[in-house]
Amino acid sequence: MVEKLGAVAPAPEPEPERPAGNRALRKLRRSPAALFGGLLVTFFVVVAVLAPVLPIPGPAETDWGAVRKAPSMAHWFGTDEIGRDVLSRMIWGAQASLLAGVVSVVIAVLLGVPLGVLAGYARGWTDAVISRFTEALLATPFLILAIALAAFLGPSLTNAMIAIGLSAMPIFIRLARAQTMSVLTEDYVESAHAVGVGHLALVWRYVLPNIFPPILVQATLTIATAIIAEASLSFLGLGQQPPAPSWGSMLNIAKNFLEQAPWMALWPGMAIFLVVLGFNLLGDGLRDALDPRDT
Amino acid sequence: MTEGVILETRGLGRAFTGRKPLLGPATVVQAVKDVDLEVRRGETLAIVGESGCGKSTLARVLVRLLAPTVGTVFYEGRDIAKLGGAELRSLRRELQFIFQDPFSSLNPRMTVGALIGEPLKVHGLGNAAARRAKVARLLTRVGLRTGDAARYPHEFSGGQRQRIGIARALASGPKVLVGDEPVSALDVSIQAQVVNILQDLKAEFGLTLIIIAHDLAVIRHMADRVAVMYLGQVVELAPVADLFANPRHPYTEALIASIPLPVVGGRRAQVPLAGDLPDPTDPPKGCRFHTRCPYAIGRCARQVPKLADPWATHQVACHRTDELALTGLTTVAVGRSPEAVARFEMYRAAAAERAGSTGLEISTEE
Amino acid sequence: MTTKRTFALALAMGLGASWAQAADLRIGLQDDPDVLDPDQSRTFVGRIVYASLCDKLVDITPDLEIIPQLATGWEWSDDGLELTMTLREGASFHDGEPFNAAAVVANIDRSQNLEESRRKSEVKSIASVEAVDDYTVKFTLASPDATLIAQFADRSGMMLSPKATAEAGVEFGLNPVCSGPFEFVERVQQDRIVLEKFADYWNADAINFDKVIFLPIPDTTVRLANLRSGDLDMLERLAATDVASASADDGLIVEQAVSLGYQGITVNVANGAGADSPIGQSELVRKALSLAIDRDVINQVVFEGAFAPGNQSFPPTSPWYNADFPVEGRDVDAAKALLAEAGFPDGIEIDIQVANNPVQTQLMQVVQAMAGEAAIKINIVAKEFATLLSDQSAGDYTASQIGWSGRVDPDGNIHQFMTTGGGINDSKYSNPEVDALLDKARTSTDLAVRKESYDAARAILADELPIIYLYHVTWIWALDDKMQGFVPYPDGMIRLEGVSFNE
Amino acid sequence: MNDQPPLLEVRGLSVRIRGAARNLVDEVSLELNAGETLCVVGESGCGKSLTALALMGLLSDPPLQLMGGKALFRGQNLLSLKRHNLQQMRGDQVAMIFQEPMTSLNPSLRIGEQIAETVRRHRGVSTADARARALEMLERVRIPAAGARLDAYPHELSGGMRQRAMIAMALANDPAVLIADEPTTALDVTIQAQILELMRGLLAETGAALILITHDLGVVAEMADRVAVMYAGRIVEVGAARAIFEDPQHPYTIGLMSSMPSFGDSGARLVTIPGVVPSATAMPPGCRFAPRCPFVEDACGAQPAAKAVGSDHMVACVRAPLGVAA
Amino acid sequence: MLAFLGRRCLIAIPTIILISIFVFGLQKLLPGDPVLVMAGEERDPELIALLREKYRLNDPIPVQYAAWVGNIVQGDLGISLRTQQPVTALIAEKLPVTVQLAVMALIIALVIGIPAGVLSAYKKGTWIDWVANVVALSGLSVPNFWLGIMMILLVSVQLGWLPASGYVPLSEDPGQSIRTMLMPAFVLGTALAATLMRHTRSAMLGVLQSDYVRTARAKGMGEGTVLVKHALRNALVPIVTVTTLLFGELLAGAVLTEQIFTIPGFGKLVVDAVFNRDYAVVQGVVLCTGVAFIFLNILADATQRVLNPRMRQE
Repeated sequence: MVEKLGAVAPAPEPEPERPAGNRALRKLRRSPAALFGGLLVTFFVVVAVLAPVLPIPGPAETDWGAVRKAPSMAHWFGTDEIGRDVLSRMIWGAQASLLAGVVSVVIAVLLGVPLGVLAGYARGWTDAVISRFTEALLATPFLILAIALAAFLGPSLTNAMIAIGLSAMPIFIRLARAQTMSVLTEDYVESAHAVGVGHLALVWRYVLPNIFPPILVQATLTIATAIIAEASLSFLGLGQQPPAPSWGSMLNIAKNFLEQAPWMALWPGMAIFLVVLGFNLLGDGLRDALDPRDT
Repeated sequence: MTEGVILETRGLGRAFTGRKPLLGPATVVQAVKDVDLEVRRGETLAIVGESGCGKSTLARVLVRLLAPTVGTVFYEGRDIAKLGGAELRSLRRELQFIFQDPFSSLNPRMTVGALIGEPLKVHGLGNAAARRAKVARLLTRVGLRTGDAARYPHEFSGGQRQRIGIARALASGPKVLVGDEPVSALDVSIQAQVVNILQDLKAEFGLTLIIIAHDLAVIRHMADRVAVMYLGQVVELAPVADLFANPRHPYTEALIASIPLPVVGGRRAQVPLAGDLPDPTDPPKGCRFHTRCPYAIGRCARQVPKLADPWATHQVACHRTDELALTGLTTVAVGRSPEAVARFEMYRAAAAERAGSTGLEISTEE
Repeated sequence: MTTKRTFALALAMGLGASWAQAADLRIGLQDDPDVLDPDQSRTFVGRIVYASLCDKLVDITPDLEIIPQLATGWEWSDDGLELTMTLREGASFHDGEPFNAAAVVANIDRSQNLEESRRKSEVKSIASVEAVDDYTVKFTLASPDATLIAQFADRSGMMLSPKATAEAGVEFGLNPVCSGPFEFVERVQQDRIVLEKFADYWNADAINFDKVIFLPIPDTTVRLANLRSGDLDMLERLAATDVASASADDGLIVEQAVSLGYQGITVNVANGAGADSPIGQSELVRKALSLAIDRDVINQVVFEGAFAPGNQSFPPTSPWYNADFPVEGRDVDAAKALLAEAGFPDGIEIDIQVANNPVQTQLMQVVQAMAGEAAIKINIVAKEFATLLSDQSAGDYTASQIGWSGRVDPDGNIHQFMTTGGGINDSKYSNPEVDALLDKARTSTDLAVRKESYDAARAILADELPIIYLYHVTWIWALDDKMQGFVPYPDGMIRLEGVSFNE
Repeated sequence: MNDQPPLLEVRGLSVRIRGAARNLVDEVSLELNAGETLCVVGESGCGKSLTALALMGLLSDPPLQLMGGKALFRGQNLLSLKRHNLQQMRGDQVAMIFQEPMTSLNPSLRIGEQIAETVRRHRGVSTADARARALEMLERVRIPAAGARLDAYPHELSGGMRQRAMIAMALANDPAVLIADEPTTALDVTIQAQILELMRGLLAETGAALILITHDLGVVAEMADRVAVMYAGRIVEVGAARAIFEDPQHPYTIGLMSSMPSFGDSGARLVTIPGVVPSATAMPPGCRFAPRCPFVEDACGAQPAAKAVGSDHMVACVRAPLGVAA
Repeated sequence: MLAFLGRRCLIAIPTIILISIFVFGLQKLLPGDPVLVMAGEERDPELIALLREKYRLNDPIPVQYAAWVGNIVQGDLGISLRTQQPVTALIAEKLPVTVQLAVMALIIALVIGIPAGVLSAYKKGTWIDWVANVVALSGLSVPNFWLGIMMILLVSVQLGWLPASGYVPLSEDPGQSIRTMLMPAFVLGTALAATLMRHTRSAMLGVLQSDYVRTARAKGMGEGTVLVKHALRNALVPIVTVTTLLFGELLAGAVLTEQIFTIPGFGKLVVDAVFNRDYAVVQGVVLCTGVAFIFLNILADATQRVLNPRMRQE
């Protein structure tokens, strides 16, 4: 009977491939907020990438004759405390801020997710050890931890990124652990056991792909936090070091010239705000788009 | 081991221990207790009972998705708890499981092809091309298109997903298929399609089916034998027609009597059982059913009835079974006019013809 | 934003008005002082508090002349080994203990012998001290020390109540008892230090405030904002870049005094492996760097012209300044020529460490830009100050941007940096000729001899340049215009005698 | 049928997702007479629950949107009541019971309070009186130790007890119409029997009319005076229970009944309805059952009008009455 | 409940030990010789040696750790290397300041966040929801310290409404105390209000979709009753948890705010201590914050149990 059904089945038409992300992408594209967020992020990324080819003065080019000059045709965003073009420094600073955001989150994800998956998968004492470790890290205030680490490693952008990455790691351990545990209770994991799927394959094919969406959302939102954290560290003098610009270090300087040169504080603050807003909007949009409950 | 028995349990029990409080002992639920069961090669055995009776746990213990806390499961004479390595892998190949919820039991991140091909891959059966061919064959067999292999589970309806689950279970060439409420999440019309497929496949592959269900109509339709469970224990085990016609355990009688029948003015469902299921962490002493049993006597509260004569065709665990005359379900006749009967026949014929003309009983969505 | 503003407005109107009281003086400090024990403390702001809290044996004038304070007169023996001081009668400590010769003896003993004393090196030359009578004290020195009197004008000369020091020991700083115009009331770390007028002060008539409250506010902008809003009456270390706007503000008075200290680039010439660099090994390279820098431009760009460009360890305003070596102009070509002469015609690259605070990094970025034009590529290595210091001590640096807060006596600005084995000679510069000149300057009580020695040493140092001096800080105070009588001193202290509100 | 006007008369009720092309509930018309039980039966997604929610004014808008129709109850159109009037109506004259007794009770309020608050709301009685009424209701739904259960939280009750509490709550103000949406689906079969029995008894006592939404033909057969069969948002067949069960006319009704495994013919292949229910976004034009109907013909491309095929029996099918011809 | 608390406290012990190791490790992590900083400008070698000895910096690290833990158990967190004040006294002095800041910020956050979240969830999809979300996201996206600077510039410098910085103890002059703390509390509270609003919104959205809210409406309850008695009451469970945890974050988040507004609290204490290499203070403060955070966590769980009848009995 079934053979017969198979035998006379109509020649199947090749269906166009539709990856799972498609639906999420479509939903994302329908959300104006997420689109705006994506646009903001893209704008800053493009600007940062194009920095070397844009017709702007070098970020370290000084003009002793134009110290702390208000925005003008020559210097659209004004000049800074030693006569550098603020627009140029903003554009080059975008590199530092975005890099700091992305790299530190990559560090946090690469360290945190395996640990979290391990804890959630292995349970028992492995979980206990990792969980206590995570709790202890979480209980140490983020900024203090980052300050201490940045101070330990020496003030530089790279070290700030490491410090922020390490500080953000527990978020991902927790999330990955919780998500892993929740995935493991899913029927399809039991189904994998029934079929005889091994541990590694289970983690690789079942756990990781299924915890990916919440991790992605969290990563996007953490990039936003990390950018602020980098700015905070730079603001305390522990991030990007001069003469290389970053928005946080520009603010660090600018706070000394609030009255004489408010534009020096205005632009970097605005830029941080906008790019962080962009990531937050994007993260929110992603969360909504990837939420399976809301189809 | 008895000839013809493929799966057998002896004194099987499975307990779940809750988190231990700081003071006092942890709560323990005996989800399955003292189950002795033989499953015969080629039969369809149904395990029936209400929620919390332990039937799903029993199903999982049977295929080693859960380890028993006491007792043994023998598959073809071998204790499955003692299997390792190649033997365990072959057990996994031969004992397969179908899940209740077709929405949550398929990994949403894998294509249908990958899902169905996974058991083959895991067990190293065939190369990639052979696996692809096998997946295509399985898909058509459960009434889906070969092109569906590239799609993801969420693109399918519930019935279609259950077919995917069945194809996946069949991929490794199992001998025993355990279905945990395989059709209860489906609408009636879709349920019928899946029931038909399961029956066809069973016949074609010579499978042994163990179906967990609470829907007595489906069980009546599919099963050869039925085991009725109450609070973790099998209280009655009998061939299906015998069980429905002549239940010998009061609980079975109550279950059957509770079924609302689709007949207007027919028998009204009875309310033979008062009260709720007792707290499973503190089950009644003696016969676990005695607190709700309309026929209970003093002895029932003290003495645990044994499932008498494990080799008989109709087994029952009740002290009073011989004294009671219990009511079963007699034939159910819908009072339809001849025109109506003819209409039903016409429908049957037209539906069959239509299935034949398209080559498919089921057309895919959209 | 609008909602926030309305919200703030509503609350602001609902709450009380300013709370400052008439005779309370509120002074904004840049830092929170460390422990308030003159024998143990080490911060500049601590000294500002002591100026009101603890009297010294002697004081200075704005022109750096030594004048009496608790000592009314002093006399050197001819060999310069004995110093006899006459003490003020009728002065007493805040706890009522009388000030007398015995107290001086006890104080010198504490400075020399308290384990944690940070004053030991300052009073090292004193071999013994004795009370000749109640109000006469005699110091006997192991060797002549021209700097001693100047030390008595600072923390080494501060007199603490012997009873309090005996009782509190090392913890004296938690509740300091001195003899200054104000006595200690309370301290909340990082928040405020409250002093109250000492009724029995010997010069109480010159004191016009009931209370002085020191409030550490590190952010210069915030400090200024507090002054403008009336929450402060005065502040120290106004940012140079705020001078223009503060001066333009009718409600504010700005006062300035060039400091005693300097800022420069210390080059590692012999301190371990770090010295192995072109700039460490070649004085030509150091000279080239010095020539590449336009000190006037630095002063204009970074400090809006408020500071003093510098090229030696004494500021131009100092009597010890060597006018033969005026601050030279920038000469990029000469710098390049020197580099070529030193064997680096294609330029060199130098790592210079700098404390990661905004002003110093800004300074170094300007230096970096200037040096770059002379083919000297500077890599700025920003470090936290604590790290910078330990790396500098350990010789783990090539060059280091660091300064010195300055001392009243010229010796303090040069001897320990430039002599072989000098306490803070982190460049490990060593030149016997310089050693001899500076030793001579420190032991002679003859001002002419001293000046001559310093001038000679300067001539050598101008060639060898272990430290490339850049500028001298100007202390800038901003005061509410109701303040009157404030006198700026080059030591940056705030002396409240004669200062008052003008209502 | 009697000659009195129906207690509740629904005409042309339509619901759709905002912005969607077609209605999820399409032109549904129903009549409910005083004291009778009307069962609305259909498979998941057929719109039976939405119909009930629309009548109660409980559609979550957005995303759902009432597209039209009226529901006359005692001279008032329920669908156009002002919010205030609707609130006065709900729980008083028209009450509702939901499917999930687990989630339909507020987990943080005691059972007694949940019943009493609706009494206070609609009868304006004192707290003590409302509590007394709550106790009375718990006793009427035969909850053992009702006095103690007044102060229980929902999680402390079993599923069956919770559904009894829901019923007590719904009937607390003696409504004229009770709408029950799959009230026993989440329950075990023995408990279902208890609840159905209880409902039958209470309806007889109070004389309330019941709209029972279910997918279970067995429950329908037990409870219904009249039956409406829904498919894909439309009513395809409506009539007296006996007519529907014994003389079904719509191919869908026939298919649905055929697909049920019966207790007679063990092992035989089941008759099925081919294909699947159309999704909300892909409703076929014309007869919505046409793509799955074995009797489909060209005329099915147009929306079929409801035809009377008996005294109280209407079918929306162009082939009706379905005879052996054609 | 007691058993629950007991178990949670037991679990907290290893975590606290780990924190103490982290905290102690900080000392070894921080580069730069504290003694050099302590010794003053002259850096007298003799004095340096003496200080090393005095603060046991020459001992092996495990010995130092053991001594430190030994003292802590006796309630002695050591002495500030900078001002010689006992760390416990410093903490006792600073804690009320930061707690006042945090409480005020929390009140601002609650007053703004919860109503906004409720309204936004109730009006989901409308312009009110949209505006609330945009404002909340902006609140999350604006760097705290920048907002602080801008507010000082605007409110204090330009408008002169509020003091730019400083701190007046509540006991001394309540009005002035609140006035000085208002701006920092607001700056600190913005991000928190945003977080709270988003949590409230999502909790309310979940609850508003729940069957029992539908039941309440079906009973004819008024929208106000539905919103507050049925929805918010249940949504409060996660909100209270979040709030308790946020309070922990607040303590930590005060770091930059205190820095900018020169508020002599925990955050400023610890940052200054890090930069001054005042180990004893860093260790003491971070340990206290960590322990407080853990107990806040426990408190959050306990509150959740109290609020949620399902979790109340054990």
